[in-house]
Amino acid sequence: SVDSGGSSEGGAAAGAASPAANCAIATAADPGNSQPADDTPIAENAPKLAQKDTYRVAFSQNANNGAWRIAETQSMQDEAKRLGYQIQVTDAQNNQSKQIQDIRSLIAQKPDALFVAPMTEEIGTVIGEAKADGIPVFLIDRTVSDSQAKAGTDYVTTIVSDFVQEGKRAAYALAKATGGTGKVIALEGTTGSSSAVDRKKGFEDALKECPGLELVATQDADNQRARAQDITESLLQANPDVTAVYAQGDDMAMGAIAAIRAAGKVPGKDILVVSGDGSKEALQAIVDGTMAANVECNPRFGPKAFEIMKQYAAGDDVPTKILNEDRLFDASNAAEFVNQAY
Amino acid sequence: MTDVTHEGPLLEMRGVTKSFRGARALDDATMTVGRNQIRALIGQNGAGKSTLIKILTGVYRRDGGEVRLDGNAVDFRSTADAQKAGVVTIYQEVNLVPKLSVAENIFLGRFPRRRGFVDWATMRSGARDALAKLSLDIDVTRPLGSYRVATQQMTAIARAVSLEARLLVLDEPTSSLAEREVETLFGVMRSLRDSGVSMVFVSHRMDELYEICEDVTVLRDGRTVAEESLATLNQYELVSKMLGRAAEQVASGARTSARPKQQAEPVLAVSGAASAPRLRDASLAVYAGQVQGVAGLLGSGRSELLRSVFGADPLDAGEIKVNGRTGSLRTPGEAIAARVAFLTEDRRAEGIVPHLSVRDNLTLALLPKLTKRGIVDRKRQRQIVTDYIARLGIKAQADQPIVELSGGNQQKVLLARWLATEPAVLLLDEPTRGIDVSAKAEILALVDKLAADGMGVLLVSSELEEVVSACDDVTVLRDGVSVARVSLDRLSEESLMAVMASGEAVPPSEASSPDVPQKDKADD
Amino acid sequence: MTDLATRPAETSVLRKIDWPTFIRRYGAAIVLALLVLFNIIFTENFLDLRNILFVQLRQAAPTAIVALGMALVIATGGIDLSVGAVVALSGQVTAVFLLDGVPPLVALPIGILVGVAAGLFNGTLVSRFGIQPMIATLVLFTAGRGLAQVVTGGRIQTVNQPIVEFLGLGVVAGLPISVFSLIVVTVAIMLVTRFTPAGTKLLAVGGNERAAGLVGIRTKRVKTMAYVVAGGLAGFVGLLELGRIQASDATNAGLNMELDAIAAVAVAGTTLAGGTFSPGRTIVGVLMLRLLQNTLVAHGIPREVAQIAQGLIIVAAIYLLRRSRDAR
Amino acid sequence: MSAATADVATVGHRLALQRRGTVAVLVLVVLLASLRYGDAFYSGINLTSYFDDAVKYSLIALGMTFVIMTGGIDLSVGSVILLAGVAGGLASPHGAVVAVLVGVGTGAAVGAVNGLLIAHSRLEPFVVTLATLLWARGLGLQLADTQTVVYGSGALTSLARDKIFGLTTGFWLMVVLFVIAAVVLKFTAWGRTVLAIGDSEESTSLLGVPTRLNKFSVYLLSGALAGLAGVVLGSQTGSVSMDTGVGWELIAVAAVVVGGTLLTGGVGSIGGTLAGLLLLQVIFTIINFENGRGGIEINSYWQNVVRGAFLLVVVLLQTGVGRGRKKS
Ligand SMILES: Nc1ncnc2c1ncn2[C@@H]1O[C@H](COP(=O)(O)OP(=O)(O)OP(=O)(O)O)[C@@H](O)[C@H]1O
Ligand SMILES: Nc1ncnc2c1ncn2[C@@H]1O[C@H](COP(=O)(O)OP(=O)(O)OP(=O)(O)O)[C@@H](O)[C@H]1O
Ligand SMILES: [Mg+2]
Ligand SMILES: [Mg+2]
Repeated sequence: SVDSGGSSEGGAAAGAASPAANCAIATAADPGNSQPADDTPIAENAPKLAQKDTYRVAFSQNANNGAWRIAETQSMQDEAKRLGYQIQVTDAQNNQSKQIQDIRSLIAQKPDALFVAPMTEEIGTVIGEAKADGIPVFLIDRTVSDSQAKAGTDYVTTIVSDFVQEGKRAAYALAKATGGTGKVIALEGTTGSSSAVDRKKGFEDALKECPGLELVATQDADNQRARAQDITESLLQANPDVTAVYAQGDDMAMGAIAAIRAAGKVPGKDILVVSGDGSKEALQAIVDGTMAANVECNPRFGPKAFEIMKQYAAGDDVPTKILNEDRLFDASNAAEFVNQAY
Repeated sequence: MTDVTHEGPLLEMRGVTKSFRGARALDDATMTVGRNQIRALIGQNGAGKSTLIKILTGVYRRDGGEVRLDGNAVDFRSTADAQKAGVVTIYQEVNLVPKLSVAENIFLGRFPRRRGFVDWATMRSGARDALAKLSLDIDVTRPLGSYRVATQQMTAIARAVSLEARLLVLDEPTSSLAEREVETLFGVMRSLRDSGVSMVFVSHRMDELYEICEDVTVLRDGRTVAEESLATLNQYELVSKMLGRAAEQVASGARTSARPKQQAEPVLAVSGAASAPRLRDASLAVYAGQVQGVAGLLGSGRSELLRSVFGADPLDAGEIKVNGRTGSLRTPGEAIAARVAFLTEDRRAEGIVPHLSVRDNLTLALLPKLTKRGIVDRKRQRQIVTDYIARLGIKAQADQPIVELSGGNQQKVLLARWLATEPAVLLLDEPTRGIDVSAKAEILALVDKLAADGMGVLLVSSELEEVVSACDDVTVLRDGVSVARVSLDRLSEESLMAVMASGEAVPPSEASSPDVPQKDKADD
Repeated sequence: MTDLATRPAETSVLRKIDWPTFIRRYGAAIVLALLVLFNIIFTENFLDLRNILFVQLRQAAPTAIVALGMALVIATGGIDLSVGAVVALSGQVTAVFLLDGVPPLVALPIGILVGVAAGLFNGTLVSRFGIQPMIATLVLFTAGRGLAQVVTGGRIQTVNQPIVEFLGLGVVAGLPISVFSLIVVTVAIMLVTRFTPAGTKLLAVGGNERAAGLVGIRTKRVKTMAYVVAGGLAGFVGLLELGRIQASDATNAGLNMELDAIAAVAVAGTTLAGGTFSPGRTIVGVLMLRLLQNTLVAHGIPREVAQIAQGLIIVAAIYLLRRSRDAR
Repeated sequence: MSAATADVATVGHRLALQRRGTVAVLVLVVLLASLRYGDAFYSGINLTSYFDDAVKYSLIALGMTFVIMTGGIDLSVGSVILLAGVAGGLASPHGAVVAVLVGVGTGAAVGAVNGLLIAHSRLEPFVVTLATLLWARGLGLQLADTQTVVYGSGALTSLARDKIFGLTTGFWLMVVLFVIAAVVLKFTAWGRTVLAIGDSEESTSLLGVPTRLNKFSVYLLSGALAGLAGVVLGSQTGSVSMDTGVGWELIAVAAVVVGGTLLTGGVGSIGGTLAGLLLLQVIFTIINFENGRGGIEINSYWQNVVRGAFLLVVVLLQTGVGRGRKKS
């Protein structure tokens, strides 16, 4: 959804890796966060929100397992509590149609505002139903497809990370860590989820600029630690010359590291691991030297989400798409952030 | 007389062979059924009667041989195929659908319809009509399974009769029927024959064959050894053909003399036993060395009496003493520990564990005794099994799944299962149901010997002849109440029948029986 | 009684090689052998002892242990959908206790006890209350994983303790601990079912419950025991899974393991109707399905295609078995 | 014979009571809920959402009812919803009718494969449909290229939102299909034969009733209904995501059993299935409302526990009813 054009802007190269022939991105700097397009419109036609001292809000979470989602839910709840708002949370348990039903039953209870972390991009129709009932909707961490619900009209705005960019940054980090040569295996998150699809796209596109890095296998590990471990074991056995692993999520990365160990190799030395999410465990792994780099995908949406809600209630301009700032962690800064990580 | 009209026979089966896993069940079997004829098909248990029938109707595929109906070669693929050609079969075990209503059972596969929908009213009245032909008047909307076995069997017959067959095959339809019902069935069979239907009739009761059949096909070890008119063959010759040896060798089931009580105290004493819903107040005593009979009409509660003695059904009231010790047996385990054994009447549903081997089936009740410090003594187990297979003449291998045995041999294995526990009291519920004449005689001889060796036997049988010839003393049950005792000196089929049917209880001591001929021999 | 001698020797002589029986016995083993052969030729380093023991067998062992329990339950004519959830629950509970500083000697047995309790619960519902096994075990299938998540708040709990490391990476007698456990469990089950009355009782109850009751077997107890053993084994596997990722993952531990186990029992030629039990073939079934999966992964087949292949192989396997049953 | 005879006599009665019990509990739960949550519980959007959500489960439960009545089971329905939903979605640009036909056709095709293997090759339903669960999902994922499939037909999506007498077309579709099914079961030879097969397949075929076609058609129907459910889901939500249908087969099985259909076949009720489903689904709505009260929040992990417990209570109540009868 966001162009990955503006690649090498800003930032100094860390210069740790030896420049490899044939790999344009091995020496390039981290491409950083993508910027929202300048012409992002302002939400004007969505249901209005009255200014009040306290609000009754609802949050439809799509699944509440795994550290990341739990941190996200927690952040929403904590922030609501801090502000003295009443918040109602539902958990769709990884089931799109349950989320649709959840949202409908939330709408039935007429909250002041509705936050939704969509399971997939295709739950837009029910967002339209909220509009019909005059409830402003704020999407977080994923968006919904344009054909079903219009930003600024059916819902106020969407606060997301740019997953394509995350994949791309991971590729840069990997190229840098490996010096631009080696064989790579990739572990993907839940089949069909936009994060998995987009990270894969960003990663593979960027990797094209580095023919020295050969992607020898890609497998769906479903964001599961044990599954990632089994798969990595099998892949390492069939491809003993693999030198790097890209895991889209930290849980899978931890599984991969365990598999590398079980195969009698040293993670961080024989095989480099790059991952995305920015969990405490992953940052600790960087500190310990078992992980090379990690592209953050910050789950703590609470403060930002409520801030934007308040702005919207106050009648301030709210753009229809707001991008999260994500950091890149590597050996240079992991120790500094590990205690703040979720 | 085999009536060979110029049109030729209705059915001809020639040179039929069939093997199950390399074991020959049929080997050059032949059967010819003429028109307007009732043909008996007989043979020992496992001779291949049911297999031959199932090959005729396509349940099994034959390995070789030919089947001609009306002179045309046929090869039915299923019962449905056979039915379309007018061949209707009542298979050996009651084969109906218990949870559906009686009416549906009769019309399954050919429901009367109105505008495409099942016409329940027509179906119900049709079912009532079909049953009325068999003098049966029951609620046809109730599930079939809620009726007793005999009624179910009659329903199966009603269904078959109403199918308007040209050839009706009845595989042991009478094994669970009482005499009156058998008579009704024979009446219907006769009128069917008069209206042009041919029939094949299988039964192990010789007198039934002579009563209803004209001709007979005798199978032995899967081969047809005779196809003759019954008129030219007396019962002695027939049994000899069936067995392949002189019939004298058939052991006589009747004991030779009165058996003395071996102890003054009964090994089993039941007083006032009641078990809802059928058993209300039953008392009797079984002495070591004697065979105590229980007689009664179907549904009089005989099986329930045995079951509650054995702890298989809960006892609501009454007292049971085994070897003088009171305390009811609450579970079969307790009963077995007290050396009581119980051979069930329903071999298939309560007896065999189909896919277990003969060995395991035979030693199932013996397991606790075979176990030393938690380990099963396999060597002793093998010995015991070999021993019983030889002693009872069971035609099977020890490691064969029991389901592959013919009914009679299964029954012997089950009997062996209980004998192996060396019981003090043996409860036998219809032990010879579906058993061929020679096996029946063997089993009765065995019972005689067991009693002589000191066992107390309690025998339930619907065949009065059997009761009369095997028992020392008979308790008569009616509506769950033990109404009379008939002791050896007054024991006869007639006297039993009279007591079973008469309305009032006869005081045990002065049961005035009309006449007391000493036990007449089996072949009357 | 005399004419046993006059019978044709129908059963003994005519049995040459009984192919149908052969296929039924060794069908899964044949497929397994073919897969092994394929891998030897086409997969690098397959024959490496380390790969065989520490990748292939180790990955299969937990499912195999669960499948043995499942086979016991299936032998009684039941089914246990809850084993996967029980794996998760046992791992969670143990992890929480360990993290609370409870000594491993206490915490690990508690994990197994959780499984035993779950089995007792299932067994009681099935045998005392007469609830149909699928529904009875569906209760814990649903609630068990939920409870596991409640225990740890849905978070993955990393447990960095030597005992957990040992459960995951430990080597006993040159074997990964899970493989070693599988061998111990298999031998134990084989011994018990062969030499004690338990095996016959189990098959009798599964083959004809009423008949079993009438020969004095306490059928309810036998059935309950089957669920208890299955639960206990699942509890134990919960510990292995905890060790494997050095962490407890309520959401994913043991996920779909019940289906893997049932599929393995089925391709081993066991009928789900009850009355048959074969520990050896069950393990072969697990190995076969697992190796199939690993082969597909190792050769870069995407998961969705792999699923198609798995489904088709299972159908093919049971089709062959069926044919062999019919052919007799 | 005695035990079996007694069983048959009471089993029909018990299940009839169970059915009434299910309806009674449903009514009770709804009454209590409306007392507690007031008008919002009855609000259009809540009812719409409740019934709309129930439609897809009810369709697979309906097919499942017939399958279970024959003594079988269809574990593949969840995957078929995905596959058919995807197929329907891909076809949706060609119009609503095409989408429905393609979806139902796809489901029916998968059902036919199940039916052939089960009825014709006589393989065990549990295993066959377990295998289909795998390959049909794989095929669905493959067909969709693992991406959510969007329903392009506006006609279909707006049809799904249209209301008749205040309730959506989905609701009416459900009602109509259940009424038809009830009539079919009671008043067609096909329906009666389904029950006969479930009671005793061997007997039924020995009575000269061809059973294969009937059995085949039951799986065909189940597949077709699951296919329809896939398209309904797609048009209700505008898309079919890749998580669709995971574990739904067990929701359907639970609904069927709670509705008074015996898993062993032979006895069944169409209305009971609907009541059972609505009962098991109402718990979701209640949990969501309960969270809205702001009191003790039912943590999402507890939801599965509550659902499992709810299933347990319902089933135990039913066996309690059954036992009470038996004693008298
Ligand atoms: N399905 C089967 N599998 C293996 N063997 C079988 C099977 N059916 C029958 N047999 C064997 O075939 C032989 C003939 O059996 P069949 O049932 O035809 O005997 P039968 O004459 O009807 O005996 P009965 O009087 O006891 O009914 C027996 O040895 C039996 O063990
Ligand atoms: N009138 C009846 N209506 C329904 N079922 C009956 C009836 N009579 C008997 N039965 C059933 O038949 C079976 C046998 O009955 P019971 O044990 O009381 O009598 P029995 O004298 O042993 O008869 P049988 O010779 O049929 O075994 C029981 O299971 C009983 O439920
Ligand atoms: Mg026979
Ligand atoms: Mg009886």
